[in-house]
Amino acid sequence: MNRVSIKIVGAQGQGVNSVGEMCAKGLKRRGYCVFGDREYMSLIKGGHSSYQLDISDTQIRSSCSQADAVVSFNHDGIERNLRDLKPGGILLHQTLQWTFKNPEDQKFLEENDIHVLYLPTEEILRKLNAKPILGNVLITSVVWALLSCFKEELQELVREQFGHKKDLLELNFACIEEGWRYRQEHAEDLTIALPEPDERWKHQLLLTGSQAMGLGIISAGCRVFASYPMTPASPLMTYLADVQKESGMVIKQAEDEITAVQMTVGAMHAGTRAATGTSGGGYDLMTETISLCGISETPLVIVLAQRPGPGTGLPTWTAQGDLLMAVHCGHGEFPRLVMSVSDAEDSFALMMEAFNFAEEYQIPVTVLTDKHTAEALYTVFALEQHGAVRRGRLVTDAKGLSALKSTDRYAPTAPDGISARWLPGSNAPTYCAQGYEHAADGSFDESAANAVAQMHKRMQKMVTLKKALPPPEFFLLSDDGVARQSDQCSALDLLLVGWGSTKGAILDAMEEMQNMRIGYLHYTYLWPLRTERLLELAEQSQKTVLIEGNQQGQLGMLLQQECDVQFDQKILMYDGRSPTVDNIVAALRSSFVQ
Amino acid sequence: MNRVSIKIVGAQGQGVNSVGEMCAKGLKRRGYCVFGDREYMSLIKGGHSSYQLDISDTQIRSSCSQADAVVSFNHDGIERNLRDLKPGGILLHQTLQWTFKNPEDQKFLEENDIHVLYLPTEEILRKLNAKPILGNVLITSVVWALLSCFKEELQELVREQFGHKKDLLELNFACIEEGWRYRQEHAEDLTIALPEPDERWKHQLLLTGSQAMGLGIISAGCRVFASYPMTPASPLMTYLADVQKESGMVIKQAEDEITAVQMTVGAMHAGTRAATGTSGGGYDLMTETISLCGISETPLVIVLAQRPGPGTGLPTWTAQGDLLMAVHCGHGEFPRLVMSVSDAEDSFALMMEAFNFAEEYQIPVTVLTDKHTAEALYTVFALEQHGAVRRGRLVTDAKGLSALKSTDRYAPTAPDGISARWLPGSNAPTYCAQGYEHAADGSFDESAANAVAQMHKRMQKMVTLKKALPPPEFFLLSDDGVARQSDQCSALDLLLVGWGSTKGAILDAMEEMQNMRIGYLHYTYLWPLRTERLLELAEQSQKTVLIEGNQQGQLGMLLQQECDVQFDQKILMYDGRSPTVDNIVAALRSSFVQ
Amino acid sequence: MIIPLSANGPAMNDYSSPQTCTWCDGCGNHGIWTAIKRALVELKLAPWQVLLCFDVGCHGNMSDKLAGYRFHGLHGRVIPLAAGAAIANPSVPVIAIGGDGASFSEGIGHLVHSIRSNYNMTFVLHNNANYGLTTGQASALTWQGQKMNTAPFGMPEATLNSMDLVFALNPTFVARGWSGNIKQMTAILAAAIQHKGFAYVDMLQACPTYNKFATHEWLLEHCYDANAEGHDSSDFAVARALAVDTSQRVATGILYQAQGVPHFSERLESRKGRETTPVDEVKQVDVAAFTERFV
Amino acid sequence: MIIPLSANGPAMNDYSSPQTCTWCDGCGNHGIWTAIKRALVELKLAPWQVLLCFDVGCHGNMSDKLAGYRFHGLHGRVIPLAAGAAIANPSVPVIAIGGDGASFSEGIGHLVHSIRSNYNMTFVLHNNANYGLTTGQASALTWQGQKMNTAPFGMPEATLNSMDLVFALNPTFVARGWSGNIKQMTAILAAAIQHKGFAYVDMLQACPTYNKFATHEWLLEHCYDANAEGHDSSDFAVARALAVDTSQRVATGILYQAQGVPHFSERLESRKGRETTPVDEVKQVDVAAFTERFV
Ligand SMILES: Cc1ncc(C[n+]2csc(CCOP(=O)(O)OP(=O)(O)O)c2C)c(N)n1
Ligand SMILES: Cc1ncc(C[n+]2csc(CCOP(=O)(O)OP(=O)(O)O)c2C)c(N)n1
Ligand code: SF4
Ligand code: SF4
Ligand SMILES: [Mg+2]
Ligand SMILES: [Mg+2]
Repeated sequence: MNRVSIKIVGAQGQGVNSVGEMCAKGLKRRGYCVFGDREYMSLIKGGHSSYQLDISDTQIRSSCSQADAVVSFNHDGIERNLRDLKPGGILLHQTLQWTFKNPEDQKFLEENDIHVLYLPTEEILRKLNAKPILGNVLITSVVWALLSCFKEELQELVREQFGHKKDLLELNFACIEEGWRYRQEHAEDLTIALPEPDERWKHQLLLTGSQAMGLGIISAGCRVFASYPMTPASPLMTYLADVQKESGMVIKQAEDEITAVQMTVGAMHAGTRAATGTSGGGYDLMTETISLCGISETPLVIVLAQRPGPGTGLPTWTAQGDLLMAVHCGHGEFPRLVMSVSDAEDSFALMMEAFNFAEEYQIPVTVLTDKHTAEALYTVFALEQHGAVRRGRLVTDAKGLSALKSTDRYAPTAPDGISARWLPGSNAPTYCAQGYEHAADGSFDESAANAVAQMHKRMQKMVTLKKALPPPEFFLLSDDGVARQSDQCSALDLLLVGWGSTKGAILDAMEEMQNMRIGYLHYTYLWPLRTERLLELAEQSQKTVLIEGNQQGQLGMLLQQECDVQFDQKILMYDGRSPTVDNIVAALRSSFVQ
Repeated sequence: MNRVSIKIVGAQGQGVNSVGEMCAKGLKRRGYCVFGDREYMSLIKGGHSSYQLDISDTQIRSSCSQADAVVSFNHDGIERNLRDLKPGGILLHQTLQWTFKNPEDQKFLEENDIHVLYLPTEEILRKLNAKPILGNVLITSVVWALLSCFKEELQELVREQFGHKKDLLELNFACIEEGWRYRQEHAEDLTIALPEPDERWKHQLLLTGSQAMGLGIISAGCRVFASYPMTPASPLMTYLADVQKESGMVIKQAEDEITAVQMTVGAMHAGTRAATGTSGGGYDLMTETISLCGISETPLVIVLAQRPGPGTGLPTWTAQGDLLMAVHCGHGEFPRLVMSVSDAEDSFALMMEAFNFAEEYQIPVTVLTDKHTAEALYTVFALEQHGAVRRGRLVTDAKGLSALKSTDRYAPTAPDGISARWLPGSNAPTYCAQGYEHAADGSFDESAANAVAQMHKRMQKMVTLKKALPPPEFFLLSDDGVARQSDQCSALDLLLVGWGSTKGAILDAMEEMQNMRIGYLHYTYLWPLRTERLLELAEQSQKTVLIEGNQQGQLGMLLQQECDVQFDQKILMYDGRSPTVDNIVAALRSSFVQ
Repeated sequence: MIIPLSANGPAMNDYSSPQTCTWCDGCGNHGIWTAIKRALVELKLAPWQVLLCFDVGCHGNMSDKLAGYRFHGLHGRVIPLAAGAAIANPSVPVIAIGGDGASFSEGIGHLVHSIRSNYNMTFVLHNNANYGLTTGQASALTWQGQKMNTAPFGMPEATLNSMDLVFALNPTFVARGWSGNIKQMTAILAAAIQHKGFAYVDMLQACPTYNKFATHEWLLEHCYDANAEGHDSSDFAVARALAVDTSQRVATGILYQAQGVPHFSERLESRKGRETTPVDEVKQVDVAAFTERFV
Repeated sequence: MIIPLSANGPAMNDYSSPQTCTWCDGCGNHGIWTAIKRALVELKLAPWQVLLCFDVGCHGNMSDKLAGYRFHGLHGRVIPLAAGAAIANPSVPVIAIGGDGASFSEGIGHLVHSIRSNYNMTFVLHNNANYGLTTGQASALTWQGQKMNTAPFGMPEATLNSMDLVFALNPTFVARGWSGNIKQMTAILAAAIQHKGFAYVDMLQACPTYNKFATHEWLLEHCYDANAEGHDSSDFAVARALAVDTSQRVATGILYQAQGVPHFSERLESRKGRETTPVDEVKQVDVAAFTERFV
């Protein structure tokens, strides 16, 4: 694996993201697979933040915890992120006359052969008579030069952004020149060595999980999105709001989460596709409505973007701690689907499935994502919609409508538990979508026999759904890297099991562990939970390892409940940080050795 | 077992409850153990309702599904409840010239030798020039006479109620006479045969689970109760509101459930004992606050009175369907206690424990009850408070306060996870009760190391708590009936496992199954879940049976997750009805035979 | 609302249901129920052309006592539920029905924001000034000093002046009826359903079981038809004063109506110029046009 | 509030915290933060004598930037949290601090009901007319037509007139300050904390990062001290008119105060004649007196 990592750090608002995004775009266009990871604090300006780019000619899906270069906007970053550098790495900073107060730091520099470069940004900008914001291009230019990329590529990027403002463009070009000159004068023989670029990346997309999910929502034919701002779900709403004129969607910033989810239910009931998004705290407030949809059999799609809880927790960090909540929340017993995305690609593709399952089974669907997926920058092959719109037993044609009876709505006789659904405004017998226990037409019915019959009807949908769900995906390490494998495989040294955004680091880690028979079983559909494939694979594996981003090993708990699997090891991460390839490798190595 | 069952039925508002309560009180005072069960619909007047009294000289804890007498206020009840009668039973009704439209019903009467008595209530009242409401006393009098009780006992009851209103008292007495005369004239040789009364019941208390819980809350030193009306939690608030002058408690009918729980948290934080109560839908709305208390480490006590869901479900019926929700609701991972009452006695006694655990462990505590427990009428031995107030690491003395540092509040060094707590207004260093992840004094801390340290601190409380919790209670059937057993027992034919209000019917059922070695393991503390005793007992049992009032077997799911027990049979009830002794017996017999 | 006018509209019995009413004798819900059906019939709307959304409360027990597409949702949440439907399908008139407990306590935020959002829908408040279905607790609109369930000494909070609150939010339609006057309620409801925007209809409702203060008799005595007395419903200040002050008489009728204020969906830039409804538009969308900026 | 008067009260630095402020440069939270500390010092309240409750938002980042007992709860829920504490311990002054998003959207029901309940506490609204912490979305108090995060064409809902809403609820104390005038804010807060009942304090707060309309400069130009101009804060109607109309100038100061209205705890029959607080009363209670009626 030829991976290069550059970490740009500084105070929030200083330009960290802007430099990160510019470099990312340029590098992808050059022919690299780029993975970008943002870290920042729960405040608006001044908090420490970072933007790390991992760059490779082959596919990568996660960050490495050690960087080849750290680019720091402020002195704080120099101290904080010094130890993120690999031996021989480059520290590029802009703090005049910096010296390390801590002798340990100085020692670290020397022992690890770190190259320190001071870029006199202020001075250069003053000379050019340019505003501080231009510093971003200057820094990018130095990085670009260190990467031995072409100046023209950077100029092209800048032209795209500022081409319509001539003076600004010229100033930007001047900054690029200065950056180039700085490198020549101060670091001519320093380079951040990239592998050869690979054409195939050039035309791929570079986007965040939230943007990909937004596109998935648009692609799935969703026409209404109602939500209340909450990190890390907000970027999804912001994206959908930004493109609303093109998409024609109704974007409603509701006054609270209950409004958001109720509007979504109302819109779904009326017959459009609608969705809402939130994080854990807002999701709690939606759980009563989820339960309502269980009994009224109204399709519902909720995106739950996880962050570390409980309470307000760590709002701008990542976690996979809400799985059991999503599975068991909401009073009473009712069918539901809980599924999880894991990267930009499936953030796009799975939204269609979420709506399809919601409509086919007339159930609430929770789509889990997390801060890591929502805000990381992925290089993905052109988003292709493999699914098609499936709306299940929705009756819209005149013939079908004319054959309906009110009692078809909740007919408990449906063997798979799924009864006909039709929409207000359809010329057909009417019914009551009922939140109380009800007879087949939605009328009140408090009898014991009916309660049992309707419970069976509804819970039968879980049985049907479980059979219809794709099994967990299996990835196997071979000489060509990691690949999806649908047929059986032979004996394994290590079987990894996980879900959600840890997938990226797990797959990357597997590729670092050539010469081992490692497989990864990835759960996209989490409730109902299919266990056959796991049991088969576990049977053939020397050792099974559960990997999750939570403290309890929540998927493990569910699996134990459903099929009594025992894991030999659990790698559980709950410090709020995105999982990194090298940390997973280290944990797995220890596991293998044990 | 000498059990007599009388079922009073009619439209809501007709007087069913009034007759039921009067009979219950009189019979208890006579020397019987009385168990009363109310059924009614989710509307105010006119819906079909019933009040069944089961009466015995020995202890009973549940209803029987077949009655010795049905007393019907209206013709609807005659038809609906005819088949609840045992062979040879009495049907007392007040509908002029009633004939069964359904020939099957007529046949049922004859085949089962049912005695039909028509009481011309209207006519008698007209004669006495009495208002319709007096009919209640008239009917009670007939029942009383049929039970061969003393007229004076009834007169005494009536005097207690109307003694201060002389004319009314006289009219009541006249009704009693008429009732007596009716029985002499029309049913002289009919009796509902009661066993000999037993002195020991005379001075016991007759009260509902809600009233007992209210007393438990008062007894535990709770001073603030904030709640929003929701069946079947409302009777608890109504009771506490009714006695507020005597108790001096602050009773707040909040504007919604979130307000109720937040006020409770605020009051607990300030240092009093406070609680709230709700049902499933309202609880959903409280879950965000439960999660908050997980991280702020604020003690919290919520009573969750279950009814069948999902959605609005069957608001006036019973269920045990919210266990998994209570265990896993609320975003993020945090310590909590979920426990359940099962009858009036422990509805009283366990509230002290709920507050104690909440304060000792500084965690949210959910106390499960259900419609059955909340509204059933229990005969209980004088309520005795065995527990004492325990407030854990709460520091209130001047010396203790003066030794405190702000960083003691959330010190992650506490080996059991429990750190010192002290109250606003205490002369001591201050801290921030913090809903974000925090350092030891409640300041913000977004570092990875701190996130891990605080998660460990909090989750350690679950470990400590699990060890401190009493194990599940074991009841064993012996020749003297069912009794709690704390030491080991020998081999069993049947081990029953359950929780909550099904206990009553289970224990009663065991007493019907003499000559069998049956034990019942009753889980009061449901999360964290202790499994040692279960595993030991299951080992020694021929057969294990899970009994729950839900569809999934939720306790079973938790047990499977925690200890991989397999049940040979599951008796799962989810029709909304209170569990009855004979239904449990039948299910167990079938289980034993299988 | 786009209300299809057809010569032969439905009859009252097209709205009837096999279920019998379960309200108490003398309950004002009976009258409101009749008026709702009548208004729909008068507007020539067939049951399949409307959506009625119900909150949880005594009023919600109406949900199976009439025909029409219906949704009986959660306590306190009927307004956003109905608003979502109204946004999704502007060609189906949406009527939300809720109680005073639901609307001024549990769900007051929704009421406030729906008025400022001016969703195109009708909201009918069954205002019996108490929590009927949960057996007579005080609501925010219960009169001071009334002994209620859980408030044996009267509620300690002050009664909320609902009309002052509503008018503080710049409503576009405010009416008040009372459960004893079916004819007037019918007229109010017909106007409300035809209003473009959020129509707030306060129906003072007798609840003989738990409301011993604003009884049928009291309402009969105090309510008068302000429109009949010449009230100009286009004057905001006059309407507000009339609505707020109920110390002597209670003004009923259409108290305020603003014409020509765009409703929520009309204010959306994203929907400008679209002829279809969100319900019509569900189909797979090619995202190629959106992905260019990510290359 | 029972405010213990001691000759040697605390000094400003008793309220200081080792944590440094994290607000943006020029953020109005700095000024409000200073005024809060000053008001407490002026009232001679030591940090251990007060409870400050914080909502979630930029303002909530104050929770570790000063001393005092503090509770940083959930978004939108600070008012009932604080009210619960105020009820439980009437001898500790309780101050709730929340944003306009929290108070007029997520938690508007709590605000409405706390005014009618007249809890004995102070509520300080950090009114920056947007959702600061979630990066600049529109709140109900954002001006019409402003381009905000998720509202790139301005919000489709109408701006809510917060003061009209507050006055519709019969408040007992209403004041308005602005983040540039620390002296006036200090005086307002001191009066609010001393008020018996629910004190509503609207602090117009500059948010240079996201609020580009009601900027520090705009506020400086438009705000004036109404009390200095002789406004009589005991006149409800005058106060309301002054508070509601901000089209020309923005009146600040103590706009309205009703004296002698009993607060929530004083209205409770169950607490009449009790000298202790609920916090003092936690002990096991013998229920014998309660069980007689069940025999
Ligand atoms: C979340 C939730 N909380 C509480 C309830 C219980 N509940 C049902 S109806 C009702 C109040 C009814 O009052 P109102 O809205 O005025 O309707 P009314 O019965 O008077 O018509 C309440 C509190 C519920 N169903 N859901
Ligand atoms: C239940 C819930 N929903 C949403 C959020 C996300 N959130 C945090 S602060 C905030 C709004 C902040 O606006 P405001 O209350 O005006 O405070 P400001 O930051 O402007 O001071 C939101 C929506 C949350 N923390 N909890
Ligand atoms: S309780 Fe009141 S509102 Fe409910 S049905 Fe009876 S009279 Fe009507
Ligand atoms: S975003 Fe606004 S309110 Fe928040 S800290 Fe920055 S300036 Fe202050
Ligand atoms: Mg009502
Ligand atoms: Mg704000």
